Amino acid sequence: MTRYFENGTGELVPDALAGFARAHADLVEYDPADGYVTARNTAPARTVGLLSGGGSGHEPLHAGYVGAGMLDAACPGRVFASPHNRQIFRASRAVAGPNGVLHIVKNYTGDRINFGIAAERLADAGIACGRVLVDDDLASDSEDIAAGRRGTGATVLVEKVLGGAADTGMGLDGLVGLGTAVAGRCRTLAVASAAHHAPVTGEPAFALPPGELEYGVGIHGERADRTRSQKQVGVLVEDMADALLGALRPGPDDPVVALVNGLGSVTSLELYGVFGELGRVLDARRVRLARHLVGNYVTALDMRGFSLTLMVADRAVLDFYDAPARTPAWQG
Amino acid sequence: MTRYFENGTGELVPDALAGFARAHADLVEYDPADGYVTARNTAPARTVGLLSGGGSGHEPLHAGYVGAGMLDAACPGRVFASPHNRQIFRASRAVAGPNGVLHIVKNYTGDRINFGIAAERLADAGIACGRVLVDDDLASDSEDIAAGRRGTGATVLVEKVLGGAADTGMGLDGLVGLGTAVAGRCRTLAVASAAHHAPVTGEPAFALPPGELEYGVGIHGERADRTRSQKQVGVLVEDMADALLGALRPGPDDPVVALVNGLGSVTSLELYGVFGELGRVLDARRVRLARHLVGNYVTALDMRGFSLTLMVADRAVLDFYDAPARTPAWQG
Amino acid sequence: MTTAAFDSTRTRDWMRRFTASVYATEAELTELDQRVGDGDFGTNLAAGVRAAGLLLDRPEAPAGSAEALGAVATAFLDEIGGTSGPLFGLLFQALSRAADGSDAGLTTGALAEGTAQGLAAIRRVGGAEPGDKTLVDALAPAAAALRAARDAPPAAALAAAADGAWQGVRDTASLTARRGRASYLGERVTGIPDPGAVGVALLFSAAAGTVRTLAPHLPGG
Amino acid sequence: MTTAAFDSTRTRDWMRRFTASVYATEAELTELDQRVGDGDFGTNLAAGVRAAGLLLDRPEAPAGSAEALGAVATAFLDEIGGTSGPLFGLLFQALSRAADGSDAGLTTGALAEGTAQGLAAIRRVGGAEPGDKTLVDALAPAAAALRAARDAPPAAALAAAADGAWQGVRDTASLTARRGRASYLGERVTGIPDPGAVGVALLFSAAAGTVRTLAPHLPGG
Ligand SMILES: Nc1ncnc2c1ncn2[C@@H]1O[C@H](COP(=O)(O)OP(=O)(O)O)[C@@H](O)[C@H]1O
Ligand SMILES: Nc1ncnc2c1ncn2[C@@H]1O[C@H](COP(=O)(O)OP(=O)(O)O)[C@@H](O)[C@H]1O
Ligand SMILES: [Mg+2]
Ligand SMILES: [Mg+2]
Ligand SMILES: [Mg+2]
Ligand SMILES: [Mg+2]
Repeated sequence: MTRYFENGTGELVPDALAGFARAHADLVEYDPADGYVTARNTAPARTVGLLSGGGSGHEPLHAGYVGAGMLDAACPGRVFASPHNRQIFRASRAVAGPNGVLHIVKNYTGDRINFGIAAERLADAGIACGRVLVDDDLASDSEDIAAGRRGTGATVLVEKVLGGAADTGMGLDGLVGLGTAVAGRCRTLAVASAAHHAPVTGEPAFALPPGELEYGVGIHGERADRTRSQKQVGVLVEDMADALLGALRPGPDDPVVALVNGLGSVTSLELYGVFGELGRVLDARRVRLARHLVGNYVTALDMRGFSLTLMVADRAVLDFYDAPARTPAWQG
Repeated sequence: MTRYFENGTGELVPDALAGFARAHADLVEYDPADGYVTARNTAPARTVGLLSGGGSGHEPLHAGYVGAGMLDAACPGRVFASPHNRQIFRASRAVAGPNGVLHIVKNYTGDRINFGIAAERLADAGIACGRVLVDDDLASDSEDIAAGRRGTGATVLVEKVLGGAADTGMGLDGLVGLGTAVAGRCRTLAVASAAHHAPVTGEPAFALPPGELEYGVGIHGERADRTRSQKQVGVLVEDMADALLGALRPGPDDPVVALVNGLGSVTSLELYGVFGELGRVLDARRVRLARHLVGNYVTALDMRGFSLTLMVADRAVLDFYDAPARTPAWQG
Repeated sequence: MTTAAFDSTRTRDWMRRFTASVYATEAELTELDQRVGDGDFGTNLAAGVRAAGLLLDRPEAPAGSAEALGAVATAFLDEIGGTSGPLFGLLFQALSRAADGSDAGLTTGALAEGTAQGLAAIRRVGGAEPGDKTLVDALAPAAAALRAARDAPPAAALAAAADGAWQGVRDTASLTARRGRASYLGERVTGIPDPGAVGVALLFSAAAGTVRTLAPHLPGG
Repeated sequence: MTTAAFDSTRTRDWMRRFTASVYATEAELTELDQRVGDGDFGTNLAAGVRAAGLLLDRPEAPAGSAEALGAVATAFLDEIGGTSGPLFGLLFQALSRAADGSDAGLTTGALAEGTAQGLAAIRRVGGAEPGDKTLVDALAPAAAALRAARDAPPAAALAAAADGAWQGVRDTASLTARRGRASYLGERVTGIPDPGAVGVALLFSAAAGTVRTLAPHLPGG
């Protein structure tokens, strides 16, 4: 027994998914044999099934966003491990629409490989399949990282926008183009003041001296390339926001969507404090904060930290973002 | 700087409330001078203002439940410290309806005293004021505890039911009677596998050896009267559920509402696992699980633990529970 | 015997030293409340003396002892929550009233009367009895000592009250709690004194000087 | 030289020892991935050999070397996610195909051919080059050793491959990563070998025996 509440099998995921499916039986269905979750309802106009997935431990991502207006299916892997291709293949086959299925994939080698193999199998089975790659993490934006920027918090924004677009009947190519453009206009930066606890051992995944921050941490608890000393949250948020704005350079009329995201065990008091600071910085920089989210959307088990995501939108993207959705973790 | 993200003032609450008010400006308003939060919208039929409050650190309780269909005002105190009477008095005056104001109070000495003083002042000012005391915590149900059972997770259920009832135009006495009856049919039990971190020091509030559980912990991080060794979550949940059922003894036709509540840093994976186990136990005991909630509703900063609340309802209570509400933390 | 009364200067000095004692021991108080309660007592009491200081040190500051104690009472009652905030407020309110009601100002008699009234109010509002392991266990012996010292000057009477309060603090260590947050911990709190009681002892001690650390006053200290 | 081929029994023994090596070192592998990645490599690889064992040990278990390796490939490809699951699957698939395509079964030539094809597939799919601090850095020298040992019997050739792979593992320690999760940590991972490379070395070592602990094989060990 570790500090995790589990049955001693070391497998948190299948038990969680069974409970999740019972809790949200009006919205989702779970296939325990093939390990994927599908939506009970989807807009009649939708012609392309939307599917995402990745390692578990990031809840509510992805299964929490399965439902009307967002995903048709999610494939959760083991904790921090991408799903396997069979899971993705079968889920894709189950939810493909007349115009095929779209994979929303966070940019990690494992996810790319497994989704890639599944895509080959789908092509083989005559099912059209497209991919949108989410790669918003500013900390991994470096020439030295051949794998490219990681996908993190923006995933939920991309899923929401694509859900709204898919509900208008948009076809596969349109969705790939839209999703790729939207993902390209998102950047995220994450910090942590303490590591998550590894489920296997119950121990912190890395040691961080008090007063130090992991600046640019990954959602799997990959450490950043450096540690820096903790500052007042106002200063920290200003630094982070300026880095994001520097990469995105929104125009004065561009509507910006902000996501203040808890990575697990940061309190809601702190997240709202962070949002207050972010609002002040954006006001001072004359950025038009059009929409915002504050809460746990893309977590890293019980990591003590938060991420900031900014998305530069336009009228059409905002409309898709505002479209109704009803999923376990997104209502409105 | 501790591991908390803050501005070094040691005061998490005012910054959080300012950010909260901006984030939910469509739903709530915050009075920084008097430190309370009020709803922007309330049902026209409502004749009694509903107000709750208590120490902070339990978010989304209480401010997260301010809005149409639930609370008209919340008075958050400092972290773990009840609000002061002036705050309560002024907020009550601001939201009292033609039939007065109802205080929903968790049973702690500090809360009783401060709400009590405020009630005296309200009477003095000619404003009718009633009180519903929430005292659902089974662990403090003991002859040796003169203060009586603590109020914990059931608070959110009581607030929801009373919100629905108040929206029908029910008067003060009716609400007091209903709320008292509903609170009396709720019991909660909480466990923790690790303490929260004290904001002042950043250190764990108490030390718990690995593999040990605090069984019957309070939401302020008061330790339980005993520690017990951790069991498989299935066994643990069965023990807890049987203790709650033993105290409540629902009849076979009584609809039961269950709340699986995270205390802070327990993962959503675990909470859904717990819900799955709870569902199995209730099925086996032939308890009619009519409604359920899974998530962080009444937290204890970043405590690693969860609580189970059962409420024995009836048709009328379920209807009030099902009535529409729109608040920062409750939609539907 | 007007010489035997605390004038406004001495009352305010008393309050200033209480403030200094609270700041000096805030971490220790928090640590005590961490062990038997929820860890906020140090913060609550410090917030109280801070708010009181803001009222006492205004340019249009209150003139007499009664007014000074009244300002402290208002600060605690109006600005500080928790369990201890309003209870300390009730004590200061009673002391202020007693000073106001005594022709000679804040005499030993007024101190005894105010403390007794404060104790009664706290017991009415909080419902605690002696032996419940609360601040009542320090306040009751302090009130008794003040009554017994009726003929001594205020400084000596307050010193006796402080001795009684500290003895009360030490006695709380051996009690299990029936009231307050410590009551939830059963036998686990045996051996640890009640933080609220320490706060009361700090108040009476402050008439003679600032307390910089609790250790010498606690069991084993 | 059919005597020089691994028959089905020897192939299955090889896989069993690989399984045993993975279980024995699972915690060490996890710990390595904790330091340079996300801490799931031990779990992923163990899940792979467990799923493979279920296929290998069925009553209607596969008969020949090619079939046995094919079952392992299917387990990894169909059941195991992460980065390493499908990549190991590709390697086993290539080894199975080579055994199938060779008239004499799993000869040294077939092992060399399969490993080379597996390496090529892994590089195609994952895009890593030698020096990126991935399992490619163990697999490439293993493939080279097998090619060089063309005339040796399989056991000796696999021993040479294991030596090459472990050398590759040690070499990864001095690299910073360009691929995989370690690439996000910059200079911080210098000194720590790549866990996936260790997994490859465990595979080749298992032809000769079970590896119970990594320390002797790692830098400083
Ligand atoms: N019913 C009561 N009557 C008198 N004093 C009490 C009572 N309950 C608690 N106290 C005192 O309050 C102190 C704790 O104060 P504080 O930490 O501010 O309150 P809380 O318990 O609400 O966090 C305790 O140490 C005890 O002395
Ligand atoms: N692009 C790549 N090509 C080949 N191997 C890779 C690549 N990226 C990572 N790896 C290997 O995968 C190993 C990690 O596997 P695993 O922990 O299962 O995956 P993940 O990084 O997705 O958690 C690394 O140690 C490395 O050897
Ligand atoms: Mg992984
Ligand atoms: Mg408190
Ligand atoms: Mg306290
Ligand atoms: Mg890994």
